[in-house]
Amino acid sequence: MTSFPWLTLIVFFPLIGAVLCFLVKAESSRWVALGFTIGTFLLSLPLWWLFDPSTATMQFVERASWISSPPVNYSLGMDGISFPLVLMTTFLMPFCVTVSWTAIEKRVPLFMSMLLVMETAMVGVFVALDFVLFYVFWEAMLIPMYLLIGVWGGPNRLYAAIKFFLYTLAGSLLLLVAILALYFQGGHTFDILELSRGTYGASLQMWLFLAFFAAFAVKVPMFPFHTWLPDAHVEAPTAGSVILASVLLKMGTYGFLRFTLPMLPDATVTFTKPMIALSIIAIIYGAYMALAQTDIKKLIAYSSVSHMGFVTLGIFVLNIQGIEGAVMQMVNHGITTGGLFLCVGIIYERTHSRQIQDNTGLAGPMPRYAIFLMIFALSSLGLPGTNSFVGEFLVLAGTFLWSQFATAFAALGVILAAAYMLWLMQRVVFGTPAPAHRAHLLDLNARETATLVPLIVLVFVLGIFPNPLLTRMHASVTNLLNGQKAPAFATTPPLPPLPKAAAAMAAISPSSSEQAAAR
Amino acid sequence: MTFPLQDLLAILPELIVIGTACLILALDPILATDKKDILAWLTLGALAMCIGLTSAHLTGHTYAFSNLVVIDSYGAFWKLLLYVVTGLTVLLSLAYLKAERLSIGEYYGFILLALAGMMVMVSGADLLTIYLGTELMSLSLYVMAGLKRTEARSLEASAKYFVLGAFSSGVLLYGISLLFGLAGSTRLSVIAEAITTQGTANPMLSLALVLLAVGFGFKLAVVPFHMWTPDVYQGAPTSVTAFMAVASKAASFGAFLRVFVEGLGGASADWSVLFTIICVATLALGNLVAIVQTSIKRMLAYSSIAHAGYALIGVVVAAGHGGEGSSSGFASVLLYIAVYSFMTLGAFALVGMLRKEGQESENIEDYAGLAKREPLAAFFMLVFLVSLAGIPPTAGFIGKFYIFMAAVNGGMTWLAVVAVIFAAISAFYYLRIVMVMYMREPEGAAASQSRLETSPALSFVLACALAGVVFLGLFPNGLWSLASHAAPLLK
Amino acid sequence: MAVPLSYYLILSGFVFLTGVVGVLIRRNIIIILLSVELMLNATNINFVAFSEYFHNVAGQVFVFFALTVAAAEVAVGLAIIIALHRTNSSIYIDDLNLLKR
Amino acid sequence: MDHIFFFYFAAVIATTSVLVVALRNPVYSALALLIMFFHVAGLYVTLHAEFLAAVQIVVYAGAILVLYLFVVMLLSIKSEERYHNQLPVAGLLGVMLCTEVILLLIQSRTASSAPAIPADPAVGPGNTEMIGEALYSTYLFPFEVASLILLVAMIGAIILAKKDINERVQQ
Amino acid sequence: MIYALIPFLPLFSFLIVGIGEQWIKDRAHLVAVPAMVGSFVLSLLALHDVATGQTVNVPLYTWLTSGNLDIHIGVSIDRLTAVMLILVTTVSTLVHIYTIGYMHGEPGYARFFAYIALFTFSMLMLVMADNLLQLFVFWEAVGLCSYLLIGHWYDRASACAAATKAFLVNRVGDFGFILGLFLVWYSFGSLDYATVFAQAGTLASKTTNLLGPIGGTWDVSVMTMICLLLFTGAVGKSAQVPLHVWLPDAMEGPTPISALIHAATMVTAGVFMVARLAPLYNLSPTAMTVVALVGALTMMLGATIALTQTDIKRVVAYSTMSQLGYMVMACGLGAYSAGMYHLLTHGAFKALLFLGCGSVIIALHHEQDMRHMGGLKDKLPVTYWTFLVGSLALAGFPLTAGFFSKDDLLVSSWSAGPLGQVLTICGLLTAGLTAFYSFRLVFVTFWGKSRVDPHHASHVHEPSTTMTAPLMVLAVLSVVAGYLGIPAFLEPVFHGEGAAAHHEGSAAYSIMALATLMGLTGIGAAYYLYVLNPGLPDRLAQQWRAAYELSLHKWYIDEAYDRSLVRPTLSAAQGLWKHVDVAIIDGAVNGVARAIAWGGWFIRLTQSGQTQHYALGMTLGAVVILTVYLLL
Repeated sequence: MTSFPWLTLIVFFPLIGAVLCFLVKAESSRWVALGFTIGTFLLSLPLWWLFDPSTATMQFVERASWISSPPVNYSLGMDGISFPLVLMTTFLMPFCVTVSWTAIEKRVPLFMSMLLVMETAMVGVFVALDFVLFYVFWEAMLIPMYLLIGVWGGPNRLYAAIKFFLYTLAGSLLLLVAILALYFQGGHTFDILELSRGTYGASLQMWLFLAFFAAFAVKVPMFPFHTWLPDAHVEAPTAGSVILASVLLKMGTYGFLRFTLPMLPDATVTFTKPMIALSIIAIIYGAYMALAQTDIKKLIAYSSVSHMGFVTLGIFVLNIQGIEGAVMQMVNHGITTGGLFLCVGIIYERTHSRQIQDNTGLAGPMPRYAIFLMIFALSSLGLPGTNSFVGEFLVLAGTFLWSQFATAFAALGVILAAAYMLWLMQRVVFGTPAPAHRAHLLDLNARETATLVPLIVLVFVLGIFPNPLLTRMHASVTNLLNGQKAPAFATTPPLPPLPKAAAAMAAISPSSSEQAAAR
Repeated sequence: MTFPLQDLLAILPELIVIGTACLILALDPILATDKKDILAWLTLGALAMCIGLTSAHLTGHTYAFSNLVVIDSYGAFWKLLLYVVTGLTVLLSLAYLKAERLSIGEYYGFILLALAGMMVMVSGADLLTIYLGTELMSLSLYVMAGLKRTEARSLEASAKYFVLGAFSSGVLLYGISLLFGLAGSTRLSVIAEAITTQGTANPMLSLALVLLAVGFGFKLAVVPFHMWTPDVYQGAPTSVTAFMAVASKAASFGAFLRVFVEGLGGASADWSVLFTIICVATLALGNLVAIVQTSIKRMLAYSSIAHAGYALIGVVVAAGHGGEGSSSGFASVLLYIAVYSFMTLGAFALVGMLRKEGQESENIEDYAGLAKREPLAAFFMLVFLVSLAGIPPTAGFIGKFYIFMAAVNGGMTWLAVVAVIFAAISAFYYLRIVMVMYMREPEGAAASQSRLETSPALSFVLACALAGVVFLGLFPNGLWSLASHAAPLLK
Repeated sequence: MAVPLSYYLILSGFVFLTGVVGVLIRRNIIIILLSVELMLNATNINFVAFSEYFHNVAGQVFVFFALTVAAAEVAVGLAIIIALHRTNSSIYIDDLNLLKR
Repeated sequence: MDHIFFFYFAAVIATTSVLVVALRNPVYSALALLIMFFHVAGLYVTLHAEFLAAVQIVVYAGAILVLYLFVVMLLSIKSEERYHNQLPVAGLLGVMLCTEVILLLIQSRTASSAPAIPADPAVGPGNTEMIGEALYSTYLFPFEVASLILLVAMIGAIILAKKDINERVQQ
Repeated sequence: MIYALIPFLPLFSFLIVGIGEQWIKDRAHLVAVPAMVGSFVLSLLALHDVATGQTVNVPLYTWLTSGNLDIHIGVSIDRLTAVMLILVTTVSTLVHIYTIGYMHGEPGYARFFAYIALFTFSMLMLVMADNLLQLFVFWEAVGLCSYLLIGHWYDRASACAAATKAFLVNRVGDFGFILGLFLVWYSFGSLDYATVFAQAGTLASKTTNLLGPIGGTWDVSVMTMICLLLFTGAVGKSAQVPLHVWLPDAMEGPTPISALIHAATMVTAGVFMVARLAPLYNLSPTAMTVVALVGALTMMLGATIALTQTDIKRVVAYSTMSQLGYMVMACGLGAYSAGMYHLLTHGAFKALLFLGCGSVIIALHHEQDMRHMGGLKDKLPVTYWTFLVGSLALAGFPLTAGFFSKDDLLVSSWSAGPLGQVLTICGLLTAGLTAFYSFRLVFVTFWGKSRVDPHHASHVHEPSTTMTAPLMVLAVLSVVAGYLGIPAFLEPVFHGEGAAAHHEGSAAYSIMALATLMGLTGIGAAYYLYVLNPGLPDRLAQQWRAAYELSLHKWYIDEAYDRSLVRPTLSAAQGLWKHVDVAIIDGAVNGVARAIAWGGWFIRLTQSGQTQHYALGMTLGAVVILTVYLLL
């Protein structure tokens, strides 16, 4: 506990920058945005050390009354689940600014200020401890994102922007109703922690689950609510794609972790099978979609569907490996896919095409770029040693405890990921450049290198030393699983200690354990 | 027979408004054409005094003039809201009339007379006063709608408004006559008593309910009594449209709730069903038809229809809930209308002042690329539209929040779900304007591009509306406590 | 009272609905206003009948005010008709269709 | 006796009201309305509302209707060659409404007695003096509002109907 | 602790060369080679330590913990690891040196060094792993290096396709590997070798119902499941049937890579893994049988295809595949030490053969087709002689290392029961084929008339010393390795559980004789066909058209995969995207939007502008409500 209002500072610091962007000269607004995003990151950096990994309680808590009736509080806090996401968000934002440095030419102050507003809203979502406050932040990012896509996006941006907006809005409005229903059933409070402590009737939980699902599944996006994603990703400017892929999608899965699991444990257990089925479908289906694409951004967008499928899979297998893997995967996907989108943005600035056939043979003229792109691609396909492997491995391990067959299907996604990513690399990095674009293919300049290198470093740091991050989430995840409502999650038997390996065999599959019981 | 001084003191705000109105009507012929601004400032002065006086009535509950008028916190809430929106409308008109080169001093007089009518409506304790207030307001608005009388569309709006208004007030009056027959008096408290003693199984009551619903439904512009709205809103001068959409709707809600809660509260089981149907129909129609509009004024008209639907949710829920809980339901309606007023007024203010070649440009297409030409105006419009769509952190969200809260609390979660679905649909047409402003390049020659004709008065109006929308979105406590103190209680 | 109240009610109801139908089917705005007068008169019959029935002056007072309002409406309405006739040279209400959809 | 008067008045009122709506020539419609006004006034007399009967004739027949006729003449309005084309639907609705309203009305109950309203002295209706006193005492406030309505109507009519005033300031 | 440097020296070399690629350029070997040599020296020290009975364990750090999943990264060396270390560091060092000459002047010179340093690091970490996950991590890492190195000449479309193919096929294998890994963790609660091996016995008789989730019954031994799943990984990595298809294509990479990765080290990882996990495999006879059969099949398939290939590197590649089949077969028959022995000798002579090919290719300016060679033995004497040594070893010519190891292998197999005996016979037949195709290669390439492109023919000359020196070292090793007593050194690792080789005197000698005979027959046949009657092979090919085509087209397996897997997958992806994602799912979304807009448009028609329609609407509303009231 600290009395210093870290979180308020992190949340609202970018907002100052957002206003400032309009007050300075248009050219300087880039520097303002860069300064404020870096400043926010520096502000959030001390949390890495200040964060106490041994406790599951919320840390850096701040609380003030916002609306007196009904009691809505301005309360912020952070635990092991939100902590990595906040740091990831603040970490990524400076790169969104730098990658837009020359790519965005018109209405620069507005663009930069929208980025900063987004940052406030995104961090706010992750640290809000009041459901209404959460919802406010959750919705507040819609408009800036809408503008980011619609004003600075590609040729079909209007359609994509409105689709994104309406799709997510429709889901989240149902969430609002669910929040209100929870308020009246959960002791007249919007406090997330208190609501998590409450118990609710079975049918109420079912309905609430569906409402939560509507909001979160659209955001994730889970199959079959994913079709806004390729459009939005493809049309958004690079920074927008990065924010979308890296942070916005995580808010859906964060919602599952923060709300669905603790508040609706019984419904969660009831819906486990369909949720896992949807996740696995998303993994494989997204990969298949990616295989069929000729547009690089669209390919990466569909790969996000696949990767986010791992996250939801990890969440709903309801064991520690699965959930920790899911959180890891959230961070990793943010970094890796963020990096991929940055790379696409950089090449788009040169060739003004996102088609694979226009961007071939980059290894020759742009060796450094090719290496970076390759690293992100390898990370994306879950190569050991890179960050994504850790998440996917843990998720699959967790899934294995739930069902071996599910794991086999999910692991198919890993093969397919290699297929579409490597095929993309084969076509984009290798080969010979398209003659029409040959002259534009200059290798990365200092700014672009500086944009990508930190991400690359993080790819490897998290891949090789994931434990510092994992240890910071142990307590929270354990608490999530063994909280006050532990019995609900007892469906997957924890692994027995070693000397009882024989007993473990009885539990190797549901059926054999039944047989064992029958005997 | 003399009246105690306190009766006159109780209606002092009304007296000031009426007095100022008469003063303006008298001054108008005397003043030179270029000095007519004085009339506007006079109006604002009167409003400022009224605000001060009415604020003193935020608590308490007194009757005046043989129980025909009630001075209570409920009326005070509406009156304060009406002062504010009237004041903003006056400022807007100051700019608008100049831009349209209309020089009609009586205009301000009519605004004040309409305001007086509204004040009578919301503080009437007797159907007679409420009826007369309604008529005073309506007649003023008929005239104001036709003010651009050389323009066919303005006159057409006026004529349509008048014909349908007269028709609906005939229906309303017939309903009142039946209630009189039922209770032997038009006093709301007596009617309530009669309903309690006679029960609700009286066909005459049902008939009266339906007729009153038609009459008030017309004023509130709810489906299926809404059809005048788009035509009239489109044809009337924009400042008048703003006044109609905001003040008239607020006052009508005020009177409507007064009549149905204080007078017909005993039959709330009957009329809440009736208004549930109307509410859903209103939500559906308002939002669906708004999607296909090409005129922004018509779009805003449909939007205001839809918003009446949202407000009705609160009414329906409170009526269905009854007892203590009804108060918070009605409070959500009060809050919603207040919030609605700010954002709608802001939007209309911008629409009215955006001109192309000296003409009002009301086609949505005319907004193409506005964000480039007028970034600030586009930003203001953005905020108002976002608020209308109910997206946090604007006041529109707070309004919807309380309405949905009431719905869920009242056990009508399904209605809340219906409402959110339509809220999502509504986002489409609000965002379409944003899209046109921000994401489209203007087509055609640069000369024909629309621009905002600014003036200090307009800037002030916009700033106030924006401040209202943002401030209420961030700090709704004050307004909510005001609304919940003022909200009527269904016994 | 010799004549039952319901007789008056039925009479007024009939007149009222005749007025309503008149509003719906006549194209001339003046006739529409006349139809509205029918509606108002029906109301007045109601009020006076109830007033008699209750021995209560309030109903008659209401009629008085309704009459005043009717007069005021007529004044405004006819002014609008004149203005309309000036711009449109028509007083048929179905010619008013600049504003639609 | 009362019944005879009632049925006479009712029959004429009903007939003329239908004529108002049905006659194509506006002048005839107005005249039918005039006849109706007189008979309504007669009905008022049977209901002991002599004051209102007088007002009915003076205001309605004398002022309002004359105004109508004046406008009809002024604008030299021809008779309507056809009704609005929604006549069948409207007629059907009218009949339905009529049935429903009458069904409802004849089942209705009214208050068993007049409620005691302190401000109203319990006097028999039809007393012109009483109405006058009520208007200027109990109903002073509505009276003032009504006067404002008339003010609005007056000025509004002037504003709307005045022809030649050039409202464009700088043209 | 110092042994941690064995892998990390190459890693440092990679980091320095890789990051400083722009500045280092042609000086890359100045960093890479000393690092490798250091690593090699340390490996020798480690071998010495291990030989004296110590096992080395250097825990490095905890990689991740999550619940009871607890993974550490560390370095551990026992006898098996030690010999692998020697193999890897030796070959790697020699390849480093060879590369100086081979890649001289190439634009990707430094990059190439970086990659092979990274590969060496990964391979060393792989063999030194003390748990399955570390094994898996570096298993994939060597795959990555293989991918990068195959695609080294990135502007060559075939190289890029080969690289992708290699990675993907390996991914398929790794799919099974990781599932097996999870099953191990699930069953034992740990992934550490020590813990798992200690507990292995408890699992021996456990079964699981595979069809449980769908209601069927199919009880399978858990241990068999584990072994087979893990073996899938080995199948991919060691190019066993049916996942062998990537290896021949991998020859698109620079030749030193073929020597290092695709002959001596990486491809043997599968064999290494099976040997490493011998305690598990021993518990599952079913899995063992499968392993043996897969090995034998690969062995024969590779040999038959190698007979007709004309690309010099592809012949060697298929030979590699065939030899890997031998090793896997041996492991499957329990002859782990024999398999490992053959692995080591094969590492030496196959690296030699590849590097020899490299010399030829460089000398002929990147000509790889044997039909454009011939008569090179005078122009490239060093290459020829060393190549001949390698070929003899491959053919199992007596007194070469290949002879000892293959003999050991076959003898051990023979003693492994009836299956072993059948497979031994297959092995003997394959030995004949091996001798035939390896000498076909020698004769066609080095003997006879020169068919070299006249443009290059004049300046064909022996490459620089940096390239010939490794050849000579390897040639020596190809002979010497047979006399070092490797099987005996390895035997303690497998606790003698493998077949007791060398002890069934008469059978052993007869097999030795038979193998030698087969080898000599093969060499003789090659001599007859390609030296004495050069026209005969073509006539035979005409005569045995079907068999020839089958062999030439690699049994049409690539084509079969293309038609049955690759194309259906891609067209399914296209179809799903166009007909499901765009048409149905997105169509539904847009359809809802369109329906709403249509609804708005439709209702809008009521707004006719006719005032009386509006009044009618109001009336209608009232009528409807009244009717409802009346009816209720």
